[in-house]
Amino acid sequence: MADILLEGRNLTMLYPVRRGLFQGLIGMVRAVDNVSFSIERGKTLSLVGESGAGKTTTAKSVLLLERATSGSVYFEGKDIYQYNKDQLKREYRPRVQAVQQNPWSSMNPRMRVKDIVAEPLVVNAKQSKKENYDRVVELLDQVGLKAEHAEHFPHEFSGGQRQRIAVARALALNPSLVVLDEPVSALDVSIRAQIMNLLKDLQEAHNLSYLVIAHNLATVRYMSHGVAIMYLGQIVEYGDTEDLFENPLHPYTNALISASDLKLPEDRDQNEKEIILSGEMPSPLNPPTGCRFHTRCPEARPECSKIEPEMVTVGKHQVKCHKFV
Amino acid sequence: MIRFILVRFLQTVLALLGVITLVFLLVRLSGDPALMMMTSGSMEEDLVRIRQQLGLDKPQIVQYGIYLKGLVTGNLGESFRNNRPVAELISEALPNSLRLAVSSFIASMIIALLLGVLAATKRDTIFDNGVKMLAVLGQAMPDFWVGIMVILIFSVHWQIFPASGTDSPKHYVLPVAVLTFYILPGIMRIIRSSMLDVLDSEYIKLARIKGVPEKLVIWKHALRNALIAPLTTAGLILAGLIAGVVVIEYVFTMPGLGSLSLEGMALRDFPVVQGVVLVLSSAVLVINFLVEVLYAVIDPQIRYQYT
Amino acid sequence: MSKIVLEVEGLRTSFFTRKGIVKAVDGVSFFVREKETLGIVGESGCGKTVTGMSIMRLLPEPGGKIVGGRITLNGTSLLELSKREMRNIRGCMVSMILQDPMTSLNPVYTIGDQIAESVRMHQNLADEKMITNEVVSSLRLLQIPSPETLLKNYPFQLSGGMRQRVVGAIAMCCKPSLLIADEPTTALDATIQAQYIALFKDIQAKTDVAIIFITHDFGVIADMCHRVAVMYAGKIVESASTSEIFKKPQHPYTRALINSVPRLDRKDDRLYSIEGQPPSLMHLPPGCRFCERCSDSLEICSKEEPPEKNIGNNHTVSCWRVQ
Amino acid sequence: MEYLRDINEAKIEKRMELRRKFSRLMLIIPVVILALLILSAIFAPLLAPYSPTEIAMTERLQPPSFLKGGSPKHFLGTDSLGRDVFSRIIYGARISLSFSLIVIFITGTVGTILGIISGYFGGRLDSFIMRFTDVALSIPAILIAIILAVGLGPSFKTIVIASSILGWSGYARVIRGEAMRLREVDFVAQARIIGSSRMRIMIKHIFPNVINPLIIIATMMVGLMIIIEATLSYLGAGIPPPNPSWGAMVNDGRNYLETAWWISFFPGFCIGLVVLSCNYLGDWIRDKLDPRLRRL
Repeated sequence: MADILLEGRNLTMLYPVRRGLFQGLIGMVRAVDNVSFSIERGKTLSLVGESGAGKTTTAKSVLLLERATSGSVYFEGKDIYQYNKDQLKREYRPRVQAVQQNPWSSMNPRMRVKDIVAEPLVVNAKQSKKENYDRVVELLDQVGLKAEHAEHFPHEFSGGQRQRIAVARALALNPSLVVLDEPVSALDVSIRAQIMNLLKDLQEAHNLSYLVIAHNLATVRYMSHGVAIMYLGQIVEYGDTEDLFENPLHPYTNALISASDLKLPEDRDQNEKEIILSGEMPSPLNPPTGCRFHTRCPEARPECSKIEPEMVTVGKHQVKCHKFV
Repeated sequence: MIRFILVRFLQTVLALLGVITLVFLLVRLSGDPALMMMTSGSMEEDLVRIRQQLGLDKPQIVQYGIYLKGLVTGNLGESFRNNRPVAELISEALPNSLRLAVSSFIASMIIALLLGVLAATKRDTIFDNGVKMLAVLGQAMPDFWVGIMVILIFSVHWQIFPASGTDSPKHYVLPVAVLTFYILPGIMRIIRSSMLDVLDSEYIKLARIKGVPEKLVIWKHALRNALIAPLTTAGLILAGLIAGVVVIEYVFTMPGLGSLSLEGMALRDFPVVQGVVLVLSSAVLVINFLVEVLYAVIDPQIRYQYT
Repeated sequence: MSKIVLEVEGLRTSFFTRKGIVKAVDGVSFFVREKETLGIVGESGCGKTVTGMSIMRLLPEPGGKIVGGRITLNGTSLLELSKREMRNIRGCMVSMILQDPMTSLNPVYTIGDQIAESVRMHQNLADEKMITNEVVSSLRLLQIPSPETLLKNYPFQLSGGMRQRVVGAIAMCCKPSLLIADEPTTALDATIQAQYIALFKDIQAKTDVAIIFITHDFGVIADMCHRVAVMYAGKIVESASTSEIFKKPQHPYTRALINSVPRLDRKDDRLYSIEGQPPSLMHLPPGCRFCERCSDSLEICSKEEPPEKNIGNNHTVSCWRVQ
Repeated sequence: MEYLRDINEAKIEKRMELRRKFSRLMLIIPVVILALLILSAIFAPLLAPYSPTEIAMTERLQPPSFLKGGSPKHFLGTDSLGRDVFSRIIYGARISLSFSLIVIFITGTVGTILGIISGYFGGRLDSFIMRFTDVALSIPAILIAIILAVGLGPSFKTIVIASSILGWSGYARVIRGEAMRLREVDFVAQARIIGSSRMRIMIKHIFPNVINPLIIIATMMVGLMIIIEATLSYLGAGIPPPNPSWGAMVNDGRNYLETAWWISFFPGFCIGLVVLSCNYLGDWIRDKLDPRLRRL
């Protein structure tokens, strides 16, 4: 039995949409719709999808930046949505930290690196200044920075270095899970590999779990053990990374893979044509009936527009498509 | 669009009510109006009588109601000084002030547009620096002093223009010029900087990529977007204009709303002062409302948000 | 061989700022043929966008100036034209697509107005109806569904992908012979990006247009470009056909860049990573600009700039290691 | 015309160096003027040759010492009551400076608190505060001062209250915009992830990041406040005679323009010079701290 650290069960997040000066309610957006996933200890799960797929919203529900409308998050088997404020502060928040996408905005420009990295300690752990400082130096060393960097301000660093600082801050409280929201996409191509390698090293060293939010499939394949492909608020395919990329089932996954692989036209097989989806992702305010992907699906059948497919297990992973029911 | 106007209109009415209340409170806060009317020979019973006359013996909330009722029926009370209805005094003074304000506003708007846009397109040239200098000077020199200096030069020394009065268009030349110079810098700076922002935008780049001539890029593509920012600060500009009118009327002894209120102040004639302040602040709110409607016309996004 | 549309020789562009002179582009040469797509790839700040803006002669004023080189488009030397002549060429013979579709359309004019403006300016069409026809046909070329209804829409009513198509229609409406696309797909989602690239391949097949595709994404290069020029700190360090670049990269920077991108078609255990940062364009090192980050630099690398060598097949490299 | 220009880089570098030097030099003048202002405000009794309020009818309407027929005893001449204009200007600096500092302190504090609360919490509270602010912004302080002067009579206190009642709105609007922007910035979300309380976020993360705009507005307000004080005193709503406010002094000379122009001229000139210096320094500080706020 796998050692499951965190589990999202049937998470649904609705947002009211108001318009006009009277702020009249004109509908509900289903940003996340009945999403379930689990993360094993020391492993990485990636949520993949295009903008509007609901991956960031899902992460927010894990970080408790927003609460899910229904469903729950289980951490080490306990439902954290039942926790009171105090329990959350003691037992959950310190153990789930995050690294954000944009290293230029994720740090208070008025604070020194030592204060930025130490802030989680100041807020959560009652320690002396000296203890905090020693911890900061230790953390900076772990992410490949020097002790003297502690006295500098964020603007003195490059994007890659800033992202290292962000990682150091996320590790300050010895968390079990770190949510990585597009951790490399704001960085220059030649810097990305440094950070991805660092994250992998740290995972091994500290037995960390990662929840990665990403839109780049190649990054995901390199970083993660499990993948959930999201489309319009739902997970459409979910499973072991290798298995999923070797044997993608859902038409949307196939299209995504086709759109993001690095292949010269001359190297493609005769029968391996690029899949180009038509149209754009519909508005989550008015999602299509039946399978949400049917409006763009190259393999849509009549029942797809009427009945929503169930999640079914095929081989080592799960897929939500009528083809496999 | 109609909904937008309706909602903004309601908000304006609410704001108006707020201002009316504020004026009411300020008058009560600043002292007993009855005491202000007392002359040295008055008796204790005069005080009581005046209090009754003004309704000051009633509870505050009732006084507020009476005050509101008066406003709705257009009754702004009577002047202490000559017992004439305040509404009448105001309607006599209003045209002079309007002439001064409107002509200065139009003049400064035209100059500000021209100079602001040109300065933005010729960024960091001698022209731009000259315009900046003009703006800095206009903002630093107090308008009343500029007025006095202008009188010193043009009326006392050269005797080209009269120093006071409103009898002929000639009388308006100096006041309008000084007021224009006073409100110009603010408008010009806003137009210049918002024009600079727009000129840096991607869609201006695209217009140039299309091969649009520079003149059209500026006056067609950029200006309409650049005008949105000055509109959002219309309130500030208006406040400056009104303050300017009050001061300039006093400097050039013109019988307008400003002079009326200042005389009222000097003689502690509180119904007159209260009336003028109410009229001016309601004018501010109404104009603000009209500006917002204009704003919606320029920016299609706002128009569509409320349909 | 089809004819050369654009030739750039020794282009040098600098920015004169208060803090000093930034040599954004420092001696860059390349050419593009009809029906061909040239990819210019590099990291942010390597000068790829400035190269594009230099060809358009639309460098930010004041400060941005071309200080050397020649740009020849269809036999005309662009740097010798008057402002008016250049304006007639812009949007007509050469056009450009900018990166961010959300901000590159004027928010206060309708889509129809914005395309028609281009048509009106560059084509002698007397009749409004003919102009509308041109506008609609350019929207069709970009495969925009129901173009007639779109004409009256404002930009904010469209999605990002749709806006980028409209920008494409503006660029293509006067049938340019050269199109410069500056990261046109970076702001788009993966599946929309694939649509856009397929669309441009289709347009190129229909119109013979030469395309310069500026990007940092090797995936896009592989899909779209015939030839590639790799830029680093204001210089082209390597240029060759796309398959040569991917299969036989010669410059250590190109190699490192390609190896540091994770691949979807295989499982990597560890990515190759380039340490350090690109040099400041205000204080460039005397020798090879990549020297400091290079894993196998020679002694000469830090002293003298490597010359450009042609190693056959139009494959050029600037590196002391390559003989 | 050729677009390609032959450019001598060394020459341009040299010209830019000269420009940098020139702008540093230009900074000295306003700094000196403001230093003089502050010094005369503090050491007025030591610096002024005469009492600012003592009436000497025998000395009335004396021209400045440097004019023909001027009295050598009075550098800037005397007014209609024989008071020394120079001494009155020195004492006037006290009023100008203390007024603007007091009002800026009050309005800055109120405006910042309201702005942070409004911007950080957003929603209905925000729209309420902001509507209020918009109205406050468009009502000129002069009107409030006139009303108050009717009741309280013209005084220092009257104009301080009149300028403060609505004066917070300028700060509130800008600070609210900044707070709103900061609320969406990632480091605030990060602070929440770490477990910081709202109070800690507002104090530790929002406030330090609105200090720059706050300083910028406050410095720009110094000049404006000096003008407001002068204007109100000029109109008779402010500092009552015989106290030496610059604005009131300009008014004193109103009836003597033909014979004794210096009574009005010098105080007004002083206001212009001081405000010019304040604004110049304000612009400089703004460009140094946050060029984004050019529009204020």
